[in-house]
Amino acid sequence: MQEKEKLIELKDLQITFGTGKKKFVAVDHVNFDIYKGETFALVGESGSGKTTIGRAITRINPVSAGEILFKGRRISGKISKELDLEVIKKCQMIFQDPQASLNERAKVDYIISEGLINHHLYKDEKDRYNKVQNALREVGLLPEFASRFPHEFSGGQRQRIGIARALIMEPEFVVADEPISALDVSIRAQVLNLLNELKKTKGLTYLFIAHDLSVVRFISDRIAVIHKGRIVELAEAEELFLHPLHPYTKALLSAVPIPDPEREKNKELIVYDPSIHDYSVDQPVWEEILPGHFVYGNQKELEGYRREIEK
Amino acid sequence: MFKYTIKRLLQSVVTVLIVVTIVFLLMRMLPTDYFFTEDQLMKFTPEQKEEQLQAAGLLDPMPKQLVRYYGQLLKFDFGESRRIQNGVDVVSVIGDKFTISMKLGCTALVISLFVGILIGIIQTLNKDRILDHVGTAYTIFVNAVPSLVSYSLVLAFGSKVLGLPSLYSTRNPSETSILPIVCLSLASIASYALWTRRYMVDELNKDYIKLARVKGTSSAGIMIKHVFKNAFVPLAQYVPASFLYTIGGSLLVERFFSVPGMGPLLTDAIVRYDVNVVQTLVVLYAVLGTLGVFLGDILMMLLDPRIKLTGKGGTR
Amino acid sequence: MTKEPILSAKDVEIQFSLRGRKLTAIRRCSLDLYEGETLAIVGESGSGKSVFTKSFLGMLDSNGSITHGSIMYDGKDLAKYKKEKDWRTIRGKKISMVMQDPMTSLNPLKKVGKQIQESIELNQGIKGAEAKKMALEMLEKVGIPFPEKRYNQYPHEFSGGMRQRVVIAIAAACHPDILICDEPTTALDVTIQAQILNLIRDLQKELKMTVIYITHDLGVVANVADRVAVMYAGQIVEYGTVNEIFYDAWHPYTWALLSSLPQLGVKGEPLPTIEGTPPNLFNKIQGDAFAPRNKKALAIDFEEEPPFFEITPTHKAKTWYLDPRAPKIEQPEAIKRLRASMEGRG
Amino acid sequence: MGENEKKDDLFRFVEYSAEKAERTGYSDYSYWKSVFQNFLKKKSAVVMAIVFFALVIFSFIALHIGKYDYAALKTNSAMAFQSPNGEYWFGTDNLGRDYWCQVWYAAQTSIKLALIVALGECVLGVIIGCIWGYIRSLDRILTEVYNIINNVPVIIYMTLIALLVGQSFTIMCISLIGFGWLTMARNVRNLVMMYRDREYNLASRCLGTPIWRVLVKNILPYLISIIILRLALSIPSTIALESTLSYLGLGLGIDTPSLGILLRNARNYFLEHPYLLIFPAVIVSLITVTFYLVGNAFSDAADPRNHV
Amino acid sequence: GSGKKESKGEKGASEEIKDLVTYEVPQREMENVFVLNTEMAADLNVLCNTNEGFLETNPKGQLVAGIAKEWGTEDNGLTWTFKMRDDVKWVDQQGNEKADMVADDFVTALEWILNAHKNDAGNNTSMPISMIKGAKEYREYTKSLSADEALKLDKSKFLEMVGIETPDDYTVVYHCIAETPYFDTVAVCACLYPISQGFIDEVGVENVKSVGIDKLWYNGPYILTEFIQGNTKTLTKNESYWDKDCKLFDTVTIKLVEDVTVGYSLYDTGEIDTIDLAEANLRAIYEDENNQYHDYLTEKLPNKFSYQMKFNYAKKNEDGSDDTNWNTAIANEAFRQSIYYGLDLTKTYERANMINPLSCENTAYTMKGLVYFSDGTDYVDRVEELIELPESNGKKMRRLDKEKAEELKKQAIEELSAKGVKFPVEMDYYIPAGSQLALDSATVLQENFAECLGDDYIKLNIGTYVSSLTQEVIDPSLQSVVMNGWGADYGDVQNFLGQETYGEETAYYSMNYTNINDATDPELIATWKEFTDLVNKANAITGDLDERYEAYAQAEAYMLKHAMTIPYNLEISWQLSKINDYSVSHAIYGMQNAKYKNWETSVDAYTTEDYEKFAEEFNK
Ligand SMILES: Nc1ncnc2c1ncn2[C@@H]1O[C@H](COP(=O)(O)OP(=O)(O)OP(=O)(O)O)[C@@H](O)[C@H]1O
Ligand SMILES: Nc1ncnc2c1ncn2[C@@H]1O[C@H](COP(=O)(O)OP(=O)(O)OP(=O)(O)O)[C@@H](O)[C@H]1O
Ligand SMILES: [Mg+2]
Ligand SMILES: [Mg+2]
Repeated sequence: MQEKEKLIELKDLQITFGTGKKKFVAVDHVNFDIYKGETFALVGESGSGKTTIGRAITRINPVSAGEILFKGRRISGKISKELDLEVIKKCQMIFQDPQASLNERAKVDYIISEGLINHHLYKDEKDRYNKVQNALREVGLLPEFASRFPHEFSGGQRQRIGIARALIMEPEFVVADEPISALDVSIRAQVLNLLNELKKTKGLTYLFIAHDLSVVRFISDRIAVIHKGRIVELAEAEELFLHPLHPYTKALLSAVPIPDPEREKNKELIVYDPSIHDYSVDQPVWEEILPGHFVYGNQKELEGYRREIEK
Repeated sequence: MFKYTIKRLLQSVVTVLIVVTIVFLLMRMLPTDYFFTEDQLMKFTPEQKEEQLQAAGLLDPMPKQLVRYYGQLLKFDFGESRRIQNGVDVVSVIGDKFTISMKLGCTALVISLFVGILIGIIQTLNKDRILDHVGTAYTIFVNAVPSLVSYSLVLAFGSKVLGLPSLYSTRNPSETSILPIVCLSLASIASYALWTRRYMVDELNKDYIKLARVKGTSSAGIMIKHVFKNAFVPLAQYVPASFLYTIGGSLLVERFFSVPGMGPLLTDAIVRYDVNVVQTLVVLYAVLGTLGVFLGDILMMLLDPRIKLTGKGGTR
Repeated sequence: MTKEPILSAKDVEIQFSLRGRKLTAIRRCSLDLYEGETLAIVGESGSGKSVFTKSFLGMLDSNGSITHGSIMYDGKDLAKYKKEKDWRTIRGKKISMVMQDPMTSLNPLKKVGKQIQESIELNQGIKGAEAKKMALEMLEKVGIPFPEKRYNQYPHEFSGGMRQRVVIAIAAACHPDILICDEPTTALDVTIQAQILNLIRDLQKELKMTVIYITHDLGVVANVADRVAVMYAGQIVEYGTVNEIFYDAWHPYTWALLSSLPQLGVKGEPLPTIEGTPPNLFNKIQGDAFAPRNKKALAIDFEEEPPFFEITPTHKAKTWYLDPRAPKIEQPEAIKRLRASMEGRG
Repeated sequence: MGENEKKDDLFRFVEYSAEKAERTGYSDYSYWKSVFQNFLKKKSAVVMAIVFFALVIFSFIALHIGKYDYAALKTNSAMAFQSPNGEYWFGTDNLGRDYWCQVWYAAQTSIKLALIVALGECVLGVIIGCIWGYIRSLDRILTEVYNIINNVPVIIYMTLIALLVGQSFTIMCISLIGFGWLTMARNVRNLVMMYRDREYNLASRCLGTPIWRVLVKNILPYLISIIILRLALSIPSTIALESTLSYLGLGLGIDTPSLGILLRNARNYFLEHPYLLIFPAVIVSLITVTFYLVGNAFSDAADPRNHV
Repeated sequence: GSGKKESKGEKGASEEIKDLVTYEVPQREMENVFVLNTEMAADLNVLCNTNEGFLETNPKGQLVAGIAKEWGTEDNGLTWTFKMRDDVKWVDQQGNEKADMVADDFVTALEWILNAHKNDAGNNTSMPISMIKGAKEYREYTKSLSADEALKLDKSKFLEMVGIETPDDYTVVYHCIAETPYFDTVAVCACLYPISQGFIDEVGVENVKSVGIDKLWYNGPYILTEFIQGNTKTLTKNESYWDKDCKLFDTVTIKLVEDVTVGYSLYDTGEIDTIDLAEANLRAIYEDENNQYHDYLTEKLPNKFSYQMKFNYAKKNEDGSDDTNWNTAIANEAFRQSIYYGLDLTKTYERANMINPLSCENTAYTMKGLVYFSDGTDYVDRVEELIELPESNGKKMRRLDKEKAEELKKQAIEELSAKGVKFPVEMDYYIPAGSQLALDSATVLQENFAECLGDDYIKLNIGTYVSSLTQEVIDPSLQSVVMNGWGADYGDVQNFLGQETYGEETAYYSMNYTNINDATDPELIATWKEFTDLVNKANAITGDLDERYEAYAQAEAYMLKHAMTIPYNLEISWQLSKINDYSVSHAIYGMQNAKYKNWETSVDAYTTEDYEKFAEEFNK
């Protein structure tokens, strides 16, 4: 694992909104690395700061403390124009709501080639046209769709347009912010397949954001669980499912609906109560409890987790 | 809240000051000859003119004049009228007028709010049916026919057919106000009806109305308990301002019916170079304007619990 | 399930007129609802789940109407109801509904408690202080802490999950016979969703309601439903008990739906998908509406609409696959796996 | 029985076509074509639009076919206040001049003025409004500028302009635009703020799209329908404002008659000679109603949500 | 119908109006209620009812005794003595008597006017300064003082410096600078009106300027009981008025009416008692025999202004350069005369008076009715005689002579072409922007020029000003011609002709409008000098008034013959009225024309016939 190339590194990341009294810390002390070629998932409930982290990496949200490195170079805060351009090209984002993330008044052609136009990444009109056609084909859409408007498409198709828009920049790293949450179940599979396929063919690295652990399990290599702006647990996907340690992770897992009536009826819902943590004296730390398995807790809790693993 | 109010008020003071300064400078851009009446221009020798200008302080350097003016403002000394009512304190010149304008305007506003909203409600209840179209037709008609024309029609109809007095009189304000109020209300009824309808229809399409229907609330209940109040909120924002603006009076209507109100005052004062009156009016309008927006925001806040006044202020 | 249905829809057709054109949202669809059961209706977005159920309370948009068929409830044909007044005898007390979006379903300018109270006053004939007491109880029942304080708050002061609880409280406070929950959890995240599902189940038991549960998430269905109806393009294409649908489905659409669940997928392998888009409801649909998207469609699917074939007395599917003349066809892997795991367990 | 046989052989698998599946249900679509088609469906608006164009064209024809030339009108008090007749189609005014050519000439002026002002307001208002709404740091200062300009009664500006600069068609256009853009800009700003934080704009930012293109491509198209509506409504309000200003002597120069001026004059005579009021009033009303209906219809039509 | 005729027969028995309601247009709204501080007609029309000076004018415009029982001069007008009644009271707004009116009130008032700090706007100063001994010096003296000092001045310094004295409580004596035979006519002007010291003391010197009607003291026939700016003024009969026998209304209400068209409908509904008719209404009534007002149209008497076309002899272009073309042309006598004889203004007159347009023709420079020879001949009749003006034939303007005009035109073209003048000569004429009435008139005038003189000869261009003619047009000297009416300040021809003389600063028109002093054409200047000499000669004659007037008549005839300025019109309009205009005071000078005293009225409106009868009687 050590020899894997780190693509993205988050170091003590903190992101705040507002100033003065209304100051609100959305993300606090977040540390993780994303290795090249993996799908790194970030799960957590609504409002836990998942999107904020994703947006910080694509430089939409400013960072208030800590830093973000891309291939070892700092991309947070003030950076040079060239680096900015590179980040734009190399880090792209797929948005949650295919309805909202496409400009309804622009043709698909424009939407997809927007990035190309911005940075003149094409030789001539013909080249651009070809690139758009290819991008559409790559995401499984018909090239002729280029001349249509977003509202003529179904949710899945739209999401694919959004993916094509990101891919045409030939990024290395893609933040997929709940790309399937707003989609109909029957279309989710399409998008997941597509993402997986693109990862293989293009060697992409994903930061996959979701609140549904079942989806995450299917697609991701490593999973980080975030709660109220803090990462509480991080592990490889199967490891996390088999040995969830943090109570919040357990709660999250218990809530996943299982499409099996018998099991679903017998499942027990675990409710997470943050007040079980007593961090007043014993300060919590971010600890690698097993190789590759991190968890957030104070010494007493960590002790308990270790005992749990041993069982 | 208190802090916010203070902040907003201070901000308004700055706005008003800037406005006043601009107008002050603009007025001084006019050649000083406007200071004199045609008669005086005829009779006065250049020395006489200069003497008078000197006395009025119009020949001082601009910064000095400005500072002096600010000083007066601080003391709430608005000076005397020169032409409108020679020698009379501007405040008392304006004072009588604005009560008259406000009385007429507020009556008209209350009527138009009442009638306009009623029409809007009727239109909403009969959406896409004949009464709705009639209401829309009225709106279009009022906007389409130039106000000069519609006022003339009101005047002709009112005095010829109904035998109503056509000139405003302070001795008989109730009867003589009828026609001016009708004219004032014509357009605002239309616009209140239009907006009420628009907002109510918007509101009717909202999900919570469906929930209310699902739980078995009657149509009337929905209208009264849900739609109306919610539709009134966006409208309410402009109500305080509208009330305050009535002080300004309506130029056309007041001229038309010889209402001794504020409407024609500003133009008269400008054309006659009654600088103090112009400036005082501008102060007044600017204060009313900012105050109107402010009160609108407060009212919105009272009506709509979602809105918390923040530093950003009345710009939503 | 030999009881008489409390609500029985027969051959319902619902059309919308849209800019001079007719859109057929529900195409001759029938459904029986039995007392005390939980029926889940699944289907992809736009398949007509909401429209169909909304027609039970006369909540269709004004441009839509029932153009054929009947909806029998309590000896009356709801399909014939035209007047708002008639519907008011049904809405609330008899049939009530929880809508999808908790963010917009509450009047933003009214205190939350009052909104519940209104529902109580309207449907239980209780007024004033007593109604308020009941409203407070209701708040407590749907799991909102500090009901006294919350009563006086406005919707925007509630989180999404809490708002949805309030919406449910409002619907349940009517004490309806039938409660329709139209995607009550779609907008919420999984943890909250699980809590809401439990809540509905508890309320159902307590108030002895019949619940129609609309969703497109089969995981949710597995959790709540006794019986499942699968809808596609304005028709119910398959229904059966929850076990029958999950372990022994027969309609290709149901198969596709189940197979595409990531929970059932195998890591590293592509998930089966449903390609394409649902049919345009403005057009007349020939044959099986799902045929163009069915990777193993039969030729007849494009020609003629299949009838319902009975698999068990409670399980029917509308597919030519069940016709004796049809070639032999295997159920997909996912279903087999589900069944295997069920059998393994029990 | 043959029927059944035919059916039997239909029980076979057919090859699945992904393309066909993707295509189901959707037809070819062109935005502007749909806008246009939708617009054409509004009968009243179409009729009014035709009437309006006819009016504009007719105003030219009218000046030609009229028996009198505007430039060569002669006063003749003996012919004053002739009701419409074969010689004077719209009658004569108080000086015995042919009213027909005055009305049409004035109509041309007014329409020209209104169109120019509406367009000018629109361009200026949209540009400033976009910047105002999109760039947060400018919001404060522009709002203040708005408050300041808006709080000084327009009459003051108009009087000062008339006194200091003079009166003419061009000055009128410029000054009306100079104040009219405010409302437009304010409107646009509010709308822009609504759309500014939409997710697709974030997407554009991710792609490094420059602000102006975000505005032009991502935001403006959403405002089109409202801009059109405002544009349409500004036409009648310009005509109304012009007539009020004329009434105060702050209007156009004397050599350019406008409908506003005709109306103002007719007011003195309309009880005895209603036709003097009716003709210009009808034209003004026609213009207003047209732009009201057309504006509404067009803004509806421009909204792709309304495209089937 | 015939019913009306019968009622007319009984007119004599008709009731008089008790509460008169009349109107005013907003442009003529009152601005100032303190009589000494204003010269505006709009103010004085009201204030002449609340304040009273020595004398009054009768309907013929002659001076009659008022507060002064007797008055006169014994030294050709060097000193004037006014002997007052002793029963005149000052009252407050409630009618309570505040003080007796005494000679000192006139001293107080004159001091007020001349005191530069009390009367800082300088209203009403011009006549006292030019006529009364020491007035100018006193004003200069007060200017040199600080405001405080000047306000505190008592009258001792004033009496010492200025030629006014009060031998007893009811006698006032004025000492004029020069022999001023017409000084008594000044007594009907505000500048010689009295004010009570008691009033000043009561209000406080510094508050007098802004005094309200509730604080004013009244000595006139009415008290101003209501003044709502922009709406109404009400005058109520003063019960303590000295002239117990005169006829007064109980109240007079003056309403502000947007314009006469609105006024007409008010008359129609009975809300006002008199209305001037605008063109459209007049035409409608006149042309329709069945109109209910058809028989009630009455022609007004001319207002007191004599309108002239005043040419600008040193016109400038907009860029400030001289308009040589115009200046050369207008300096040519034949050119001017061709306008005088050739320009038919009948159509212009029809605008105001479609029934009887020719009555609007103005024949002379001085206004008719200003002064009379001792045999009763009107001065203007003498001027007409001197310029050999033909009698009116009721068909065309009296001065019109087409053939002569044609000849003069030819001559002018010849002479001017030689000087390089380009034809048509452009003639710039300015009207207020936004006034349709002015525009209509100007348009008609423009056509009059084109039709009568040919647009290849003179072309009238219409320009506009927004607010101030003086500021925007006269100061930059942009106008070719101005139509201006002069109303007399006092009863002497000098007041008219003196405005046109050459090289004198006091000549208002020469200084401001005609700019003759800046002209360069020697012939033109010679003409003017000649005229000026004639006027000065007349000025010098103070003993025998007939002689004086004859000399003026000669000068005026010279002026008209050389078309130095061309008489334009008299304003005579038509009205519907319940007031007998012939019973109303008609002074050409002074401020008493709207004094509601001894007016004959009838609750039934007067008919055309009634008025004709009145006119006949009046002109006897
Ligand atoms: N622009 C902003 N200004 C202020 N607060 C913000 C802003 N954006 C996000 N937040 C706050 O930051 C917190 C984290 O938000 P974020 O959108 O990252 O959550 P999330 O995990 O993506 O939630 P979801 O699942 O609902 O998308 C939330 O409480 C949100 O209210
Ligand atoms: N008012 C309406 N006018 C026209 N068409 C409508 C209207 N309401 C619904 N439809 C159409 O009827 C069809 C069924 O809609 P419905 O809302 O029942 O779908 P659904 O199954 O509830 O979908 P979702 O899961 O997205 O809620 C859709 O194609 C929709 O476009
Ligand atoms: Mg998010
Ligand atoms: Mg639905």
